[in-house]
Amino acid sequence: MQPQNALSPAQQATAATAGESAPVIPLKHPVRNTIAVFLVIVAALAAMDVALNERYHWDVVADYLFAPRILTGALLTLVLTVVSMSIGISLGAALAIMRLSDNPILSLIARGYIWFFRGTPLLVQLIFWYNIAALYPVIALGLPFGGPSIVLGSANVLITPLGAALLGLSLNEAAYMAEIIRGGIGSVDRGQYDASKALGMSGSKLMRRIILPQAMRVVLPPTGNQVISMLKGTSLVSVLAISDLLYSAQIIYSENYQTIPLLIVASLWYLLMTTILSFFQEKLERHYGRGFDSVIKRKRSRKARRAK
Amino acid sequence: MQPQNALSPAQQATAATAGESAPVIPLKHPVRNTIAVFLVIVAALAAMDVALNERYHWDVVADYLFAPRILTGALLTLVLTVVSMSIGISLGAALAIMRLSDNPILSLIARGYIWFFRGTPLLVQLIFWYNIAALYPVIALGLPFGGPSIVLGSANVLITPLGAALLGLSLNEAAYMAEIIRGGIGSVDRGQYDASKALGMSGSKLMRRIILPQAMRVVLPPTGNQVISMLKGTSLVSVLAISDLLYSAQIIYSENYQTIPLLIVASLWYLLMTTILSFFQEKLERHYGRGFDSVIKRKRSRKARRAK
Amino acid sequence: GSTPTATTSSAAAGADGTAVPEIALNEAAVKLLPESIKASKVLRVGIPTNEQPTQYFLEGTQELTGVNPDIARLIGAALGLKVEIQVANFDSIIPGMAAGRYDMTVSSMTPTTERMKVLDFVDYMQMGTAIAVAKGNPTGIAKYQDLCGKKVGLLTGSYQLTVNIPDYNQECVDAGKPEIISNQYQDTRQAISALTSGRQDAVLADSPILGFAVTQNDSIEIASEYDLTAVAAGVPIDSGLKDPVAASLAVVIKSDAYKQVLAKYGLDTSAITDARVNFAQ
Amino acid sequence: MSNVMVEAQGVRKSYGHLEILKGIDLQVQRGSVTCLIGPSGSGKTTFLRCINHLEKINAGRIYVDDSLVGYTERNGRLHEMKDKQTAISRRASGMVFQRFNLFPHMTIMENIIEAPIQVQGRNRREITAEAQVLLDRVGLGDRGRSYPQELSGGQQQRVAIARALAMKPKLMLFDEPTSALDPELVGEVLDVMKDLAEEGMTMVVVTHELGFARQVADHVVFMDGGVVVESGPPSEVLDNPQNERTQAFLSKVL
Amino acid sequence: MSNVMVEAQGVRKSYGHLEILKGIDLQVQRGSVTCLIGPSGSGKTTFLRCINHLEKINAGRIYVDDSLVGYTERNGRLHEMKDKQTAISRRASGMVFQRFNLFPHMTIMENIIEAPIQVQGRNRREITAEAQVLLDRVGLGDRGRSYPQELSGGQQQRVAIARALAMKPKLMLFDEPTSALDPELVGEVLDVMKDLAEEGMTMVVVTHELGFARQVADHVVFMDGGVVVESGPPSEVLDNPQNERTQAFLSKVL
Ligand SMILES: Nc1ncnc2c1ncn2[C@@H]1O[C@H](COP(=O)(O)OP(=O)(O)OP(=O)(O)O)[C@@H](O)[C@H]1O
Ligand SMILES: Nc1ncnc2c1ncn2[C@@H]1O[C@H](COP(=O)(O)OP(=O)(O)OP(=O)(O)O)[C@@H](O)[C@H]1O
Ligand SMILES: [Mg+2]
Ligand SMILES: [Mg+2]
Repeated sequence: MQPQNALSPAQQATAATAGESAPVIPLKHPVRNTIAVFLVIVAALAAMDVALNERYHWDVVADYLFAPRILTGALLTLVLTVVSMSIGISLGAALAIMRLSDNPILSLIARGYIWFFRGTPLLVQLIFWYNIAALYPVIALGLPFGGPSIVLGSANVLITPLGAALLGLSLNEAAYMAEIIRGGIGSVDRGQYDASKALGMSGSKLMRRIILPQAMRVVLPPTGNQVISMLKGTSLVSVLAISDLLYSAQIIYSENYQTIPLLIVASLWYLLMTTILSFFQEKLERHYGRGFDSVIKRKRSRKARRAK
Repeated sequence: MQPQNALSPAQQATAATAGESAPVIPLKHPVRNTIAVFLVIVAALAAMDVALNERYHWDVVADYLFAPRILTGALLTLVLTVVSMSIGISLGAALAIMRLSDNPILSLIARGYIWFFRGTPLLVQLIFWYNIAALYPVIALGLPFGGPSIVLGSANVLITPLGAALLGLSLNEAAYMAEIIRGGIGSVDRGQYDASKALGMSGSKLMRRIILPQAMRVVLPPTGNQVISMLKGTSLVSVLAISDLLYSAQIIYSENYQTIPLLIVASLWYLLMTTILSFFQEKLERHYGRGFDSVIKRKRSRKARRAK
Repeated sequence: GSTPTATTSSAAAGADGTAVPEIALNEAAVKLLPESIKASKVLRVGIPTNEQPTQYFLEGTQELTGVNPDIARLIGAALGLKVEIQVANFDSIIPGMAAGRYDMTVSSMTPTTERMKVLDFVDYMQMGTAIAVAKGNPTGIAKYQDLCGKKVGLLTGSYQLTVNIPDYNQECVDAGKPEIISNQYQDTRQAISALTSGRQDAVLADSPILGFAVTQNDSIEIASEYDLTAVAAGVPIDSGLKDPVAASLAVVIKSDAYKQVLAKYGLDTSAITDARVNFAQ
Repeated sequence: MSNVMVEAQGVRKSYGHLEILKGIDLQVQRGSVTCLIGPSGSGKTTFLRCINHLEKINAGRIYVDDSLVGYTERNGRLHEMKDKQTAISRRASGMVFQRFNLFPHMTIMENIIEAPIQVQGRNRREITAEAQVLLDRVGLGDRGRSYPQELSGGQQQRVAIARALAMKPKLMLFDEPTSALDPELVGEVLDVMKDLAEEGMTMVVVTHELGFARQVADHVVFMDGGVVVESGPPSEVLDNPQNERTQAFLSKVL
Repeated sequence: MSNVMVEAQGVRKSYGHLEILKGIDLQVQRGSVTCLIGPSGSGKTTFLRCINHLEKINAGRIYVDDSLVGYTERNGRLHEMKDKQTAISRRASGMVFQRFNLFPHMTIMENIIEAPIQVQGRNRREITAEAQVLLDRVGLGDRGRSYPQELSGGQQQRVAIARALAMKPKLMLFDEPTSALDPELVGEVLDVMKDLAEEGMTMVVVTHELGFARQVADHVVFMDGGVVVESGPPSEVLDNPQNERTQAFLSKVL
């Protein structure tokens, strides 16, 4: 054992302030801050330039910002995105679970689906669905090999452009979402399966209550990406002569040659939608991040504490 | 205490086989298997139909599969994808780390970048970069507010169509990759930071050696999605008069009206690229999944064991 | 060549809606119609959008107007059929014809042997080729022979790109000059904006389109206009529509209504006198 | 109903080429407390997981509450059970894991009431009240709204115990239930377990605390290298071990 | 160089509104072994994390090896340290976590040699040989190529100890280093720690095993509710506690 009565230099140095705490000076980051300030100035200058540069024709932008055709296009973009993403996410979750299933046939089917739909251009899929009548003029439900069947009607009548667009976008999206959700499920600790199984849970309940909520944390950021890509990707459906936001802008500038101002109009709407979406994404991330002490959450709480 | 000599019924029932193990009959899944077999049959029929249906014009497909224009387009698609993804991933990682940084200014800049580039259509970005000459005819490095500057040259000369395409694709991709990588970093357990800090690691070493390799597992599936989207998204650069794979096919069918066969040609190439890519993705996932006992890995080892 | 006065004509179209002048029913042609069309009394016509003045949406509506839709309406009237115009992207028109979505397309297609493997064609008017340059013609282009070694913007898949340019290049090489540097764009306006921003020296495209563009954009001008070639309506091979469409067009192009329609879009010089069937250019 | 709750016959389990359990035979009487002791890596956790069919065994049989675990027997052949059936049969037993495995996305209270509501379909209000009693019993009555990450190691362990008890199982499997507890809490948990034993609960406890085993166990099983080396009442195994390996192990104890 | 290795002065730490440490004063002599004991949730882990600056303290000061932890002092004011500097100062101490926190993506061997190579820039061959000796010492010489997930709890804990020792720190912080170990291994780890103490290593050990504390500690600190209730040599604190709370705590021990 060491003698207990030796006074350490630390003790001597701080004898005066011992017991109460000295004022703490937070760390300064001179280089980092200089760079940051520089970047902020550059951004401000760029914004000013954009606002003042007459080549952007802000008057034309203002004229068209709420033009009925633009609003209709924006609405269609929203509808296509919401419907296709909803179907895409549900189907994607099912595919992800199939792909991770024990049944090799189910897993193979999911793999095949993902391979095929990720592997072919969306344009091709859209044209295929729209023109499926060329291949199967009549859509019928029935037994194969000449068994009885119910004719549902002509494919050209059943599959409207909008229907083909929704079909194409949803089925394509499902393949991408399946990969994202698979990654999310894979990130959940094995112990969580053990614990819920030991409590008598199984199958879909285990997935829905324990695994998927934990996977959400990891699934959300790439899903946000997908939704935003979808918002903008809907313009591909112009191949089916459906005018989404961007395509409406294109039609207008093909008439009046005001390309840049109309692209700005479309961009402003996209930025608005992206902003709203990011807001909800952040809310969801916070919701599903509760209980996880990851860096993302720590930052927030540290800031919150600082704010007090 | 309970009496130790009571013979349980279980013991009685298996007295004959006790000590050695009875043959085990694996679980059968009649419904699941029936559905699976049905789906496989449907897929096989569809494949047969596609192969035999003369509307697909397989002869034309064969003619154009290795046409020089298609091959050039495929090569360009590959180059654009590889270069833009490489830049996008590196820049995205930097942005993700910035966004999670303690410095509020850095974090704000990253947020702003991600917001802006995810929020505007790629088409607009591409047109902007390509036509930057219309806005800023001369590119110069210099001080703002009329300070001295070095003229680098005419924007039209400096920014070739290919340059504009690469610039647009990379900067846009970085915003999406930043979100994916941020999600991945967030999925790493806090204990890992503690442990590596306690071992004296910090900053980039901690990120590079401990956090990012563990984030990779979660980052890979959505990144695979992004690469595949990029493969196909390059056709947007046709707006800059660059012919990637899909656009090359479009040019050819605008000459000979053989739309379907040429779309099949493009799809076959995309499928090939996607297949190769998925193969590497799976290899990487296995590599970065080592040591993690997630469902994904368990499946594999269970299968491996079964195969023995 | 012709200089369409598209601004006024488009305004006129706006005033008249999409109605076309009256034309008499052509009994002989009606007899040739396939049974399915006779029964439905509808002619579905696929037309792409976004190229003024050949086809474009009436300001603020989803009604398609322009010379192509109007010709389609004339053909329909002559055949006693209700014309249903379906707007579609070019990428889906040909597959759509194969799928039976459209019976016919009237979209300024130039018939070529290659294309006749897929569609039957009946000529309905002729269009020229024009060269647009920046205002003041800084590179001094007066005729297509001056394009050698210049940067020229073209529409993807256009007749100019696929037929003219290879020929011109041959002439350039024969004359010991460098080949044309051709750049293709998905629509003509993109080529025109490249011309405006100084990336191209000239744009080579259909004369109606460039003529219209000049009226909209005062930083470019037409340097030359020449080479009138026929454009044709397309119907699927074996659909049985080739003969009735040919028969009705033969009469339509002789009618007053035809001349009125062309005049409406400033295309008087585009009239033809012989509706040839499957005549490759 | 026999008076044997758990019966293992020649249980073998391998990971790849590595054989972890090399033929385990064991009987656990109803209402008794059996302690599994043995050196690290001897397969105690693995065996506990087999009892709950969290691991498929490679040979042998395990009976819990007179029914075969994970299989049904027809005509002398074993048929693998469906996941759903296995899940139902697991409800008879509760398990406390060495690493707790609390659900990080749920509060402490939600962790406890999740399975009773979802699996047993019980009334939320009723089970919440019961859960509060359980939490009070393990000294965490005021922490129901915290998330697992906000608790210390010992607090998490106690939540894990409460979570398993909320299912009112017939059999409890504990994997080192006191490893993260301080001596005071060990005493409390011990009291909880004694109560449970009096209520007729059967328990299998993996533990390193021999003092704990001595106090609470009816039966002590010493495992080493994947086999049961010695078993019997604590007075025999702990105080008068016959086997050399057991003697060596116990001699090291402080 | 004073003979005090760790010195804590009025250390306070809160999470949000919850104050966990309410003014801790403590001195740890060089080459001594200090055991922190106390009930679950009393702040032992939190205090250990503060010593290593894994948590920022809200008030007070901590000195390790005569230098202020996490701050530099200039003109009587405390300036926050840069991450890099903090990292360098942390190299003087090693830490074994309650939940081990092994790097799951690295093999056992890689776990151990990672920091010496990356942080101390040591030669890979040399440190691999040393790591093998360490692994042999904790009885895992043949598991160098396994991944942490493939080890039992006790095995993981021993790897965590080997990983911290490979950095040859002057001060070792142990958070319940024996909680997942069987009695035999506790003896072995104890031997390792005794060796370390003889080599002059200073150690702060949070533990629930009083037998362990009695054997190994020079100094025992009893914490409760975020304050140090009693401290002194084990003979005093453990066998002859003065404080009521300490007496109550110790009386519960089996
Ligand atoms: N997934 C796995 N793959 C390979 N080996 C494994 C795996 N899981 C466990 N093992 C090995 O099985 C052996 C027994 O492990 P188990 O966890 O049952 O030990 P234990 O008796 O509970 O030990 P402890 O007291 O340390 O918890 C150990 O040697 C361990 O390394
Ligand atoms: N991130 C956090 N947020 C809120 N409270 C926390 C957090 N981390 C710890 N606590 C609380 O701080 C208190 C002390 O925790 P600590 O882990 O230091 O206890 P301990 O003495 O190590 O206990 P044990 O012996 O059980 O490990 C506990 O009541 C715990 O609930
Ligand atoms: Mg264990
Ligand atoms: Mg603790």
